Amino acid sequence: MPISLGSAVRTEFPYFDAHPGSVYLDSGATSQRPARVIDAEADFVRSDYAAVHRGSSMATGEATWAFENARDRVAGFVGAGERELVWTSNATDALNVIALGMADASLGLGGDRFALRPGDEIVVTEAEHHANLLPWQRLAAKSGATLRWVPVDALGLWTIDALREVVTARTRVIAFGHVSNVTGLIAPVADVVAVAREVGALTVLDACQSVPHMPVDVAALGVDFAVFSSHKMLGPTGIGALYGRAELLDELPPARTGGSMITVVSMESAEFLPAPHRFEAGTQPVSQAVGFGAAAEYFGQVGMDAVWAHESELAQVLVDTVRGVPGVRLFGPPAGERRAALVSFAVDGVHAHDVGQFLDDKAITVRTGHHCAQPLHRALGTPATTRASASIYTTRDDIAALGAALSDVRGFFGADR
Amino acid sequence: MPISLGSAVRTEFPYFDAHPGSVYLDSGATSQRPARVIDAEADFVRSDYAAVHRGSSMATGEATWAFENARDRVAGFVGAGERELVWTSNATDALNVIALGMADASLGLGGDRFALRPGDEIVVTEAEHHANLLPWQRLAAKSGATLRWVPVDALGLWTIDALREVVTARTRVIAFGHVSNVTGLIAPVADVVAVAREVGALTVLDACQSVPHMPVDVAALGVDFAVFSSHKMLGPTGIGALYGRAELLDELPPARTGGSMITVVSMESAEFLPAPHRFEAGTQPVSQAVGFGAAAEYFGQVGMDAVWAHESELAQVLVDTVRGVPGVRLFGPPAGERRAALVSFAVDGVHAHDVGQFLDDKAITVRTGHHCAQPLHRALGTPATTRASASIYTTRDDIAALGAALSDVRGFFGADR
Amino acid sequence: MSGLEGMYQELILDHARTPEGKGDPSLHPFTHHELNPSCGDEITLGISVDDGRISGLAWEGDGCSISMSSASIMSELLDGATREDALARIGEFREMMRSRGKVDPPDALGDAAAFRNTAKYVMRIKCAMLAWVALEADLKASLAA
Amino acid sequence: MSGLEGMYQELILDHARTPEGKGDPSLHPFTHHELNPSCGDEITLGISVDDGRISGLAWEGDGCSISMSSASIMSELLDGATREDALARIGEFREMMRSRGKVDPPDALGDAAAFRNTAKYVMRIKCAMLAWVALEADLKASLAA
Ligand SMILES: Cc1ncc(COP(=O)(O)O)c(C=O)c1O
Ligand SMILES: Cc1ncc(COP(=O)(O)O)c(C=O)c1O
Repeated sequence: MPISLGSAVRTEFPYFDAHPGSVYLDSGATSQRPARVIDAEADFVRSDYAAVHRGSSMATGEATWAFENARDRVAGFVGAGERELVWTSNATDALNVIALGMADASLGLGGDRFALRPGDEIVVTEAEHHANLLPWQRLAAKSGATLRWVPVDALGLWTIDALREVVTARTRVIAFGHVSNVTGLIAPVADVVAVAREVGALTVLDACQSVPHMPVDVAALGVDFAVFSSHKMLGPTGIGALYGRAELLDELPPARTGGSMITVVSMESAEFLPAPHRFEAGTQPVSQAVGFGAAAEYFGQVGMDAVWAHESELAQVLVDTVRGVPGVRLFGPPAGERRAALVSFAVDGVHAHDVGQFLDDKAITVRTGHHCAQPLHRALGTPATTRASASIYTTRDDIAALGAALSDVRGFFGADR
Repeated sequence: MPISLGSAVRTEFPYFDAHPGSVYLDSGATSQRPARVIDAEADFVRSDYAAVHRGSSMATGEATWAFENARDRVAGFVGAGERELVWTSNATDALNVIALGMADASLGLGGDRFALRPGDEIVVTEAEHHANLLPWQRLAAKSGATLRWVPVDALGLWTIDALREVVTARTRVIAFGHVSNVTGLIAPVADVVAVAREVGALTVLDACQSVPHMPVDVAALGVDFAVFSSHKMLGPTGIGALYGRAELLDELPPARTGGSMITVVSMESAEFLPAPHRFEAGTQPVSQAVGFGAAAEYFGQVGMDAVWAHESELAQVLVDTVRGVPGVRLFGPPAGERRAALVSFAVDGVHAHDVGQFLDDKAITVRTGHHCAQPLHRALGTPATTRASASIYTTRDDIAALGAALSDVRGFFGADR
Repeated sequence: MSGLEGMYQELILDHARTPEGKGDPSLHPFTHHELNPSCGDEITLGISVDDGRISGLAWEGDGCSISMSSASIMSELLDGATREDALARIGEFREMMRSRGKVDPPDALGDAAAFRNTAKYVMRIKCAMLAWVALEADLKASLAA
Repeated sequence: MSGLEGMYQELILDHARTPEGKGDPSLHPFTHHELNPSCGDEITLGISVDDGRISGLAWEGDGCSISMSSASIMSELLDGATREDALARIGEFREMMRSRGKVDPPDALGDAAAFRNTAKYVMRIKCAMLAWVALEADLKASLAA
């Protein structure tokens, strides 16, 4: 049953009706949405929509209930408590909520335990998405802390041993991706958490590329914070999620302030609500939360074990297919190793953009460029790669089509002359 | 024709089909959406959805086109240039983008012209929504600047003369609401801009309650920044807009960092794109932008002059109706004065929540509470008011229903005994 | 009985108009301030505890008829109760409210059962709970003392 | 001619493989670096200007076949042109690209007309424009000098 997931669920995705014969291998960038997710949101908007958490009307009550119920669903889906899941506008925003909150703490605006001082260290890996790098660069600049990083090898991989060498007693934060959006490498989360605990560092997990593809239980993983985006997991754009342990979230200063996150406000000062509402300033992405909740529910019904079984098989098919094409260099873990269903590669003599264009002409959608990971691409020795990534609706046929088209690329561009 | 706008457009709003006989007077909190706005977004999601501004595929090209086209529409709707409109998650977020960017500048992270120093002053009014107060409180705390404010009277009103008394040569920012979300007062924008220019202060206009209700041309108004929210103007939640003059936006440091807003990134540093993209970190609210664009287009077709004609008539009807009920105290501008179609009032002897509940039972949705303006309510001498607010689809019948129900409130609660 | 009449029973409106237990909370050793930030309702409730029993209770507050009458009815019900009983009633009241009125209130809740209809209005549950949460905080403080 | 063959005409692929004008831009007084941040394509283009005429041109860069062949074809077309003519061609090229291929390219664009098909692909317009934008910057600098 696992491997049949792809074609079996495909009819539920209107995108494939609208584009028959198209091969969508860009789910790592953003996923398509099942009809029930689109409908859950549209139905809510058509008939139940009203202001949330403000005022006393029945309409407000119903909308608030739908909104908070969606929170429970998404929280439950990743093993978080109901107070431990904050809505953000995307995963990038969620990482900024953490880093900006720590910057506020460093300036003495509350949440002392998050204050960084010169000499303190923030550790990331060289494989991080810009979203999990730039906010830490800025935090370092504001607080005087030092940003250090775990290097990657020529395939884009890093190891726990290399991480151990970088972490010191001054390390206050270790921020790392659960699954790399370029190499498909799965991080040894338990080991990183153990290292962090030894030195008393906070762990921040960028779970953008794991939560949509494998069972993830943030509490069991033991990380302090985790982030992910709705639009990569069959849900709407415009909403993401920040998980944090309740005791941490209650103390982290809210960088973004405004209505609906306060208790008492005077012209001179304001007091903030406990988590999660203290981070949710202004009118929230209400209908998007409803859609996000529906996506989590859908995944729950399919079962993440089945999703992971499907995708870890596809991962090997992807690796075998791409490696089998002459003149193609594959990055990431070697064939046979545990990895996510996402491959990035370079075609000798043909620029990634041209590869992407060629595939596009064959109705195959992939992603080309640096995938928001310029430092990693510098380590790979190429400014741009082509990436094919799978999701629940991806089939072996999709990958076969990719393989067939790839075989023609170098010929078309005369790279084999 | 103006006054018929209400019932004439009502069939276009599915909410009223779903709730026949219901009276929705909470558009100041959030508006209902016309079918074409809901459909524009849902159709996009069903068939055109793909990653935006990343990669080279046709799908990406089409989605990017739809996304940027929506930006042009919304920008054009308020008289902004195409590079002058930044997507944010709501208006609150937009105000934070300005204040957090200025805090970064004050810390020496670029954009020197925005740096505040101790002794510098930020001026707001006592009538501001928390969204236009708290970010400035935090900026003052971070930069050492002083927050000063223009006081309101017992009706909640402030005057340009009072503002002149507060502004000094050290004033660097004047942030004020175009239309108060509690009193309906319309600010004398031209006068405030003139005062600001005299002292070289930046102007920040909270246009949440004006853009959906009257013609607004930010360039003609001459303000430096303006913010508004999609969900209050017939569009989706999850998206707002920041207008800024291009030369300012190109220099303001981006508080939120991540992918899609950079040019060159190394492990140690990053360079940012020009506006508007430098403020749009991570995957944007893509389908919401499409919906927001459709809402702006819809308003454009109806014509904002017609909308304002409709609503300024309704404003007087609202005032007359509410003032006519014994035991009801109305705040805001006196009858006959130019104002927005939004009234807040107190019912003697009955708490606002109980008023709201009573109206709710009569299928009349209003908003009760402090409306995210606690300092203003302190000036009004009551912690909570009841607010009725109109939009394009509001009718005289709606207001008549409100008046009839209001007349029974005090009797029901025995407040007249 | 319509939703509205169910919610605003004469009993509730009477208590709102002439509340029991109003007084100066600071005369008692254990006091707690509780605020409903979404509407501004607030209460400060003080109690004395002797021999494991609430020996005195006074509150002041400002809010809607639901929050005020709930404080009044609670005062009537629990002034003089043992700490154990009081905590039990608070638990039962919370359960009734959280169930959105589906859980039958036990007889021990007395007049407080009248808030069962309020429980159907999700935005008003906090109003009804306000005084009970404050009392719970006081009782916990008295246990720790 | 399918979309793909229209875009990657033999002319374009030839120029991409053996580009004209490659050399050390720093040998010229006016140089400009242009980057397409969405894909990392970049070019540094240097020119000398004598008597209002481009008297020397060299570029180095890294990128897709569209950006590289466009730099090559532009070099062939505009090395030796007057500043006025060069700016006119840049304007025409931009107009053709922005129109998404709808505007007929004037004869003066020569081989550069081949990018008309590229203009249909919105994500590739910047690739084709890269060298032209760099040249425009150089020419403006030479005017100011
Ligand atoms: C005047 C005013 N400013 C700011 C806001 C905040 O808007 P949002 O909640 O969409 O961020 C609102 C609406 O609540 C408002 O009425
Ligand atoms: C690993 C990783 N982290 C962070 C992000 C940023 O997510 P978003 O763009 O939804 O904020 C992405 C996706 O682009 C990603 O793949």
